[in-house]
Amino acid sequence: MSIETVLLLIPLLPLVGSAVAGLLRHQVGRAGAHWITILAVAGSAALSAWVAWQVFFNGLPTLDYSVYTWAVTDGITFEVGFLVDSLTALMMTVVTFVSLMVHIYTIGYMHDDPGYQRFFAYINLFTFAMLMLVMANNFMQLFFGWEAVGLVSYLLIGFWFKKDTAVRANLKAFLVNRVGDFGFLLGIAAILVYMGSLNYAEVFAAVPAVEGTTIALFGDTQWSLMTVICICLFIGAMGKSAQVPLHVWLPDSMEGPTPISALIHAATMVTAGIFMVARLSPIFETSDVALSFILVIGAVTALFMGLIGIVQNDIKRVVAYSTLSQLGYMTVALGASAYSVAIFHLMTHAFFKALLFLGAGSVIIALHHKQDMREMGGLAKYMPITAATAWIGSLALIGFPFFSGFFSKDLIIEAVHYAERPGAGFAYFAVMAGVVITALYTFRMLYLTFHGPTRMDEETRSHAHETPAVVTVPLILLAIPSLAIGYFTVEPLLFGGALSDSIVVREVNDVVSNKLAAKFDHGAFAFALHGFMTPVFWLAMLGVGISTYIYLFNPGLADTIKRRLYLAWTILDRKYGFDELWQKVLAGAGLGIASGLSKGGDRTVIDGWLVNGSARLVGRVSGAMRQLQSGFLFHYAFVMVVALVALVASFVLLR
Amino acid sequence: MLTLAHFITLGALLFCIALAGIFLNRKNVLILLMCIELMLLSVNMNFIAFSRFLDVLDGQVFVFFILTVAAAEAAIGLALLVVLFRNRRSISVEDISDLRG
Amino acid sequence: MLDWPLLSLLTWIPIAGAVAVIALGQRSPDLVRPLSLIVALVTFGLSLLLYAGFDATSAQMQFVEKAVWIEAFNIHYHLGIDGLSLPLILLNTLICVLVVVGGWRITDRPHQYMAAFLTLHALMTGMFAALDALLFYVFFEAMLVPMFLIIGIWGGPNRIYATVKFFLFTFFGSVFMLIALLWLYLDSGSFAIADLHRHEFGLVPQIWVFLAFLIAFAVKVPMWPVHTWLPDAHVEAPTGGSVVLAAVMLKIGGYGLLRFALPISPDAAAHLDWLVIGLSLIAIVYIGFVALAQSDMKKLIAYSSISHMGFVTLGMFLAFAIARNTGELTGAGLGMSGAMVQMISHGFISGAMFLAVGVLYDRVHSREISAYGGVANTMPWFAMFAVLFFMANSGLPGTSGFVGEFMVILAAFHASFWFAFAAAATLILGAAYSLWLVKRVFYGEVANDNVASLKDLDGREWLMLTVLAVFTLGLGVWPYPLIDLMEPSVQNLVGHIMQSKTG
Amino acid sequence: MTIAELQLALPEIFVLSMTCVVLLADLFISEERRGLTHTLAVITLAFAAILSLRLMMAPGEVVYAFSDTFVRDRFGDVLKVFCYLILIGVFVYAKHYLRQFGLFKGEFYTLSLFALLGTMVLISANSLLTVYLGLELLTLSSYALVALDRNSLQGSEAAMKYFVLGSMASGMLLFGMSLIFGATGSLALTDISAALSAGVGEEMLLAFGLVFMVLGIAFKFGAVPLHMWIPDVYHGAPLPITLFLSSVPKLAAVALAIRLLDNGMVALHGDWQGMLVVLAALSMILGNVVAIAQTNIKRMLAYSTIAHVGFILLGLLPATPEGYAAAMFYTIVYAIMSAGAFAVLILLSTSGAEAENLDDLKGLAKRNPWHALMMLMIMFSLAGIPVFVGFFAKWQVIAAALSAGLTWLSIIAVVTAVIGAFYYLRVVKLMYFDEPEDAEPVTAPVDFRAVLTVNGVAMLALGIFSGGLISLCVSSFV
Amino acid sequence: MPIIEILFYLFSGVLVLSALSVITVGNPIHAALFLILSFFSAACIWMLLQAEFLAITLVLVYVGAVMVLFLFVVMMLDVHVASVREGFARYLPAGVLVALAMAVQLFLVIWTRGMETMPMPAGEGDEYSHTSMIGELLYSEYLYAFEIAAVVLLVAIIAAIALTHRRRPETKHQDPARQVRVKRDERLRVVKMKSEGEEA
Repeated sequence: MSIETVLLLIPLLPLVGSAVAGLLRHQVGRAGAHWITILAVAGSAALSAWVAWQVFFNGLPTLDYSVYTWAVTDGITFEVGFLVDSLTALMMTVVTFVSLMVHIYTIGYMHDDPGYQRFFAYINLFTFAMLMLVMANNFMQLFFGWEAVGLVSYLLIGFWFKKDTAVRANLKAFLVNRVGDFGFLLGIAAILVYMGSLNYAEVFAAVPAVEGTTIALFGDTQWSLMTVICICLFIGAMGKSAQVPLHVWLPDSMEGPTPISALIHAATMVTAGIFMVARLSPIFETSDVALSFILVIGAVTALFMGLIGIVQNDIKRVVAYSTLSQLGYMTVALGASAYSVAIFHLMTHAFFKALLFLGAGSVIIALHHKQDMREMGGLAKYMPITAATAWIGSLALIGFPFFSGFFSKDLIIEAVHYAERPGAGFAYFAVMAGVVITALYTFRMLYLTFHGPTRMDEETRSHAHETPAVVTVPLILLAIPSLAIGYFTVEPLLFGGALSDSIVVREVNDVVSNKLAAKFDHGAFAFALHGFMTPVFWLAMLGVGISTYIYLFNPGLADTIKRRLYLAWTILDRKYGFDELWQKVLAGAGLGIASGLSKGGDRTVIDGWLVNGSARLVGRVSGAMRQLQSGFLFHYAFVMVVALVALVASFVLLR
Repeated sequence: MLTLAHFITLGALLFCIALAGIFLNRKNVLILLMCIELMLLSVNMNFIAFSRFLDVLDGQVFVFFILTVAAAEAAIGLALLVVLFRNRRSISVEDISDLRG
Repeated sequence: MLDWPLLSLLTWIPIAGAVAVIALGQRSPDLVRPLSLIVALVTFGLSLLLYAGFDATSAQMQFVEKAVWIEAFNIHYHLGIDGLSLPLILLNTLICVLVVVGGWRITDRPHQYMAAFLTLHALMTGMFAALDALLFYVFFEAMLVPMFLIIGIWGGPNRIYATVKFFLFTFFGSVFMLIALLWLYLDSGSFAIADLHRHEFGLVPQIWVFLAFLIAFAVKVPMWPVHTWLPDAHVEAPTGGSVVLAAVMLKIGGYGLLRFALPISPDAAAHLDWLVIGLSLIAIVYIGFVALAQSDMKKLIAYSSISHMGFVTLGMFLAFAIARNTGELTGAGLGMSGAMVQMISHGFISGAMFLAVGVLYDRVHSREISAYGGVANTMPWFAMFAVLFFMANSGLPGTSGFVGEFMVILAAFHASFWFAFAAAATLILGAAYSLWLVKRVFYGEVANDNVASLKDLDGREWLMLTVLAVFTLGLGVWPYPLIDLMEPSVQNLVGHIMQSKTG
Repeated sequence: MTIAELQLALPEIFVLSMTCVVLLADLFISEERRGLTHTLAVITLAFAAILSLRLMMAPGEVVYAFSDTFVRDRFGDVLKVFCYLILIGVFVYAKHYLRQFGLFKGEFYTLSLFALLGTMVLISANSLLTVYLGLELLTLSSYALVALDRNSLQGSEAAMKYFVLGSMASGMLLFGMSLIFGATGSLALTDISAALSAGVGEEMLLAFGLVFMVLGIAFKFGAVPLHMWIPDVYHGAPLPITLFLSSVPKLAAVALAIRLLDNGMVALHGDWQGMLVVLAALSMILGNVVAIAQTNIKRMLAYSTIAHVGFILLGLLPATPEGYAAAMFYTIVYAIMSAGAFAVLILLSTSGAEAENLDDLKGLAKRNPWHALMMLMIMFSLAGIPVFVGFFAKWQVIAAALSAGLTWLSIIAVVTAVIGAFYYLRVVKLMYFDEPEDAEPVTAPVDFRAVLTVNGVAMLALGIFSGGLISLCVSSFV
Repeated sequence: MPIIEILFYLFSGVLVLSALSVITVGNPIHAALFLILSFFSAACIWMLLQAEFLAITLVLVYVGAVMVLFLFVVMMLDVHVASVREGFARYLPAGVLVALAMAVQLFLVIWTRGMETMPMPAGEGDEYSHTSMIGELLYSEYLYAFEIAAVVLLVAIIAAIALTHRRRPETKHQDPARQVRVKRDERLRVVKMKSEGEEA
């Protein structure tokens, strides 16, 4: 089996699986559906692992080839093709692995749902779309994958389409994503226009030639082309990776079934933006302005979204805001030109965040779809596996040394620390503050859910028990990488040059090789040990301490604080008003404009005045002219004579 | 000295009077018929005058035919008038305005 | 086999079929539907022969037929196709089959219904194939008659207003084109489109001629602000009428611009491209907003059609701005191809959407969005199709709806960042109105008893929607065959319109 | 006067003789067998058509006869043939009505035939005198025809209005003729033409005479502002008479215009073109606009006539063979369309009540689908929609206006055509989209239906194969 | 001033005045009489123009026949005279204005374009016969027209009869043909009656 066949099979297996499970849902039945889809995605995962093995250990050279020609016009060839290098291989593995876990987990989670087959079809389709996205060797295919994951995300958020909140959320998700795609598409268009191709390799090769180009957008002010392109592309990333202010869809997307939250809205799809920027690092590297912009946006997201996490009561929402915050971290890393670190964090985050989501899901199953943490507590004794894995995930999330999250997060902070572009100072503050906050909300969640006095009602408590193996096995399987993958991969990925074939960083910007590498002289173990002595660790411990004190030892304090800091609490609870901004102001204005144009423009002016108005006018004139035909002979004769006089006057005398 | 202009003026005057008569008269269709006769008379006047002054007899032949046709016209016009009167018991121009709009 | 006068057959077989159907209608009504279907299928089959025999490497007119028609004015019955007309003819014959199938359940005078549609499709085929301007005009206008009847007889409660508006609007636009054609004839001595393409004349007359063509085709497209007939016509038309209107008829405007306005008066087009581009962008944005405010499904789709057709006109007129702003022509062909692809794709998608609304209307007899809710509960398969088509309508990559928009936006960027910016707004607006509709109609709890009693698709509806879905997806995944078919003609056209004709 | 000359006038002589035969025969035909008169009249027309066709086929140079008072040319022959054919249609249509309304009398046939004779004389006239006599023969017969139903209030009113205004118009025409005669010193059109070309005649006097003559012509056409008689007469006259008036006399009018303006005064083209432009513009606007407000379909068609007259005038503007051919084509086509339209009204008229309100057409498509289809085609043809013949008429005259450099006028033409389309569409709407008020199927004798079918199908056939008729018209002016 | 001019002005004056009277007098009988006067004056003027035949014809045809017809109809129709002048003054200004405009236009042409200097050609000799000249033209050059004129008259006859001739079923009239053809049996009809006596 040639490598091309393998690569083709990787996305096609889930696609076929999805089609079979979706279109032949009655024929294959429930079991058939999950077997087909799981086998398909397992096949993809295995093949992806094999490809990753080839890339990382057998030195498979970068593959960049076209699968088929999509269209040829005007001298431009649009192709669908694969680019397989270390970055792709890594992403493929992560995506398929997490997806596989989620598939298995779904069997348990969705056990009683009537849309069982449909769900499997969707997540299989998602796997296909995500693979197309990461394997793309050109912008068009990237955009295809980009939108396709958006589509599946839309379908899955609205999976329970009877729920009004769900269908609101999916519409919102799609539209906000479309706002990002709007910029993304413009960026792609700019690339085609100025670089003459959409193929990554060709575009990257053309970058130096157009780097100095400026374009005029408003009047004669010249803008650096690369900055415009980068910012446009990044707007796309902001939508998909939920950066402020396009983040509003992500918390709402938790209306979807939990496996989806794990798969799409934590582990894979939302990181597409991060992946994209890393993939396009040769382009982003050319614009300091754009990178500063990315840095600041990322920092804002990391800090402020984390803050919101503190006040959430819905367990999934806490994880969702945590995701936002972590995406902010990744973005910050990108802005600091530490692409590899961002990818690294993306990977570790994928595992531990999927773990946390699935853990949350496990709790939700156990409590019969209750999600409010205020009605939980003390669950550790009922569901030990879930609690244990949640602890692992949480520790990874707060960056406890040796956990996978530690390496990635600490390195991001270090990278920002050494970054020299405008905004880095703020970003550094933000990510440092973020550490405390992360610890705070993570442990708040842990304590409220698993520890302390139970607040469940009697009936729920009597039913609370550990979830079945299809749920816990994926949890355990995800807990392992959450615990360990950082330790084993940090060195080869970041400093061993494993990603060097796909990520390009300019020498001056290269904090990873220049500064971080030095800190990593003594290997991962030493680095992790050293981690206990860094301020980052103590900041995290501070957060842990605060939440331990408040939620474990002095439960009344939380309410007191809430009352004391009511304004701040309200701001956080209202999420800084972004939802209102989007729904009331922007969407409201849009609808206002819409009905204004429809009623005022189309119906009143165009139809009312111009179209029907002219018809009415003709009618009136007709009625009036009709009166001229008075029926009186002498009038008729008079008209004839007047005509005579007038014609004579104009054609004889006035000649 | 009598010139062509004198005769043509006479014709023109008659023509104007006839025209005025047609749209001034509001009461009696009969007068309209008379006005038409006057109008034809003015045309005849023109033809004869031109014919005489240009010394081309064809104009006078034309007048002969106009007289013929005018007689026929008068016959039909009066017949119509009779029909009209039988139907309406009136020949007032103002009364015949059922058809309008 | 290829010696057959395929184009004439394509034009006249449906008309003969229509006559037969009418004749049959009184005596044996049972045969009306099968006969119509056979006629439509035969026509479609013949059009496939056309495709098979078409030489896609050439920009020349192919399958040319020519005979003297009106000797005194040098008018010919002159047919032929190139890469621009062939896809539209194929679309037309396909839609014809679907419409016949879709009208299977019509009970009010089915023979007249079928005959009207067959005639309509025949006329449209003839129009796409006409190489003589007057012949084109005859087909172009004659189409109004069957459509007028279709809306008027089988339409909704306000059908008379709608159909008269449709007729007069279109008629109003096209008469100016007639003047332009006659003027051109007097100036050049020929009605042959090819001769008119070659005919050189000054800028000022070109501008008048161009404006005349523009009015005619802008109404047909329709462009803002002469678009208001379309929502009304769509709303009132029977399902088949809406399908044809959206899928094929609107394309006539675009095709006309390509065939007449651009190549005959290229200098004027270059002068006035700002006008067309401006109106196109208004259509995309303004109409996008208006669509958002609709409460009637068909109206919403109609407005969406207008907005999407904005891409067609935009793509066609980018060439001049590109040449002006960049000094070269890269991207001009892209825009033109994009416009063509958008037309074909919109044919599938809008046709499918109207069929989908028809499916609902047949069951509930309401087109109001508020009359529905939670349809996905009772009609899951139908909901699947609907979501697919509405997604395609919002330009989802992988569906045909993406291809044309993508190409046009790329080309627009060649001309100006802001063109692309405004055009790309459709990403948001298109998604907003399409998906909001989906949300309100298909999602949520079952809204009322009507919805609760809905039956999912029957075999006939499955068939129609599947065919369109296959085309929508196929074209989205692999538009190469279509674009390849048009490429020589598009390049030829771009090259042609860049030559000044003021002499 | 020679035998050869008489042969040229053979159709006229034949029609006159046969008319007298019909007149006499009718005296001896009893009321029940009145159909014989009808048959005789139709046969007369058929034979006349053969005679004229024979002349038409003959090698066609222009021949003048009877001391230049008569001209035989292809234009005249073609026009006459169409007069016969259309009149056959009129007779067939009329019979159905006349029988139902108790008007089935010989006078209708004799007067119509005399009117036809007048038309023929007019068509072949080459002298102001024969023009006048032909015209009078036509109009005098028409006056009488309008009042044919002597007991009809409306008929007598219409006839009186027609008579007074028509006589006034004749007077104007004559006054103009007298001035032209005074300026050029001759009555023969060819001589006048020659004299004018040679520069004989005082310019202003000629222009003056021209105005009067143009007005006379305009009246015969019914062009605005000399159109006032048209709606009232069309409305007041019995349907078959309206049918007749809207068909054959229109051919006479176009002959009148071409004979006088082209054959006689083409040298004054610059003058009369301007006048016709005004008349055409006003006619198209007023006709189409006012027709919209009509509820009586006869009046609506009357205003439609006015509008079409405007279009016919467009063809005359450039004074080119193509233009005249266009006007002639338009007129012939219009006569056929109009005959068909009125025929459908006759079809709908049941004894005692003429179908004159638009609402009478309601649901015709259900009551008689085939004839509704015919009416549909006629209406679309009148509106100028391809592929119906009316379109081919319209574009030719518009092309003529354009070739005269009158783009603005052609724009008025097309815009008013669009306005006009509205009221034709309304007829279609009533027939097809509305439910019938009276569900009874509509029937007519077989000959009526046959002719109506031919008439309706002709809309399509003449359109699709318009090349032949167009060539025929063009060849009339070479 | 030569006599011919005096005569011209005299008859012209009478002609114009009587023509004006035709359109202004209320009584149609008076109007008809004024019309006769106009025709008569016109005939005289035509005499001055050496168109004797036409002048005579005018008098014969018009004064002798047509006007009699007019008067006949006036009498027959029995029109109310009183209301005839009603509203006349109201419309007079507009009418006069238009008529005057027409007249002014005509005069402008007539009196500025050479006609005002065109003298009357010398009269023909005594042997000149206007009547025979006209006759010659009529029966040679204008024979065709002459025939048509005949038809026009025929039409007038037919039309007049068709319009006015009414067969009234209720009027009693004799049919001579039937009277002649009558048979003996029809003359006498024997009616059988019951005698009065039988009844009882």
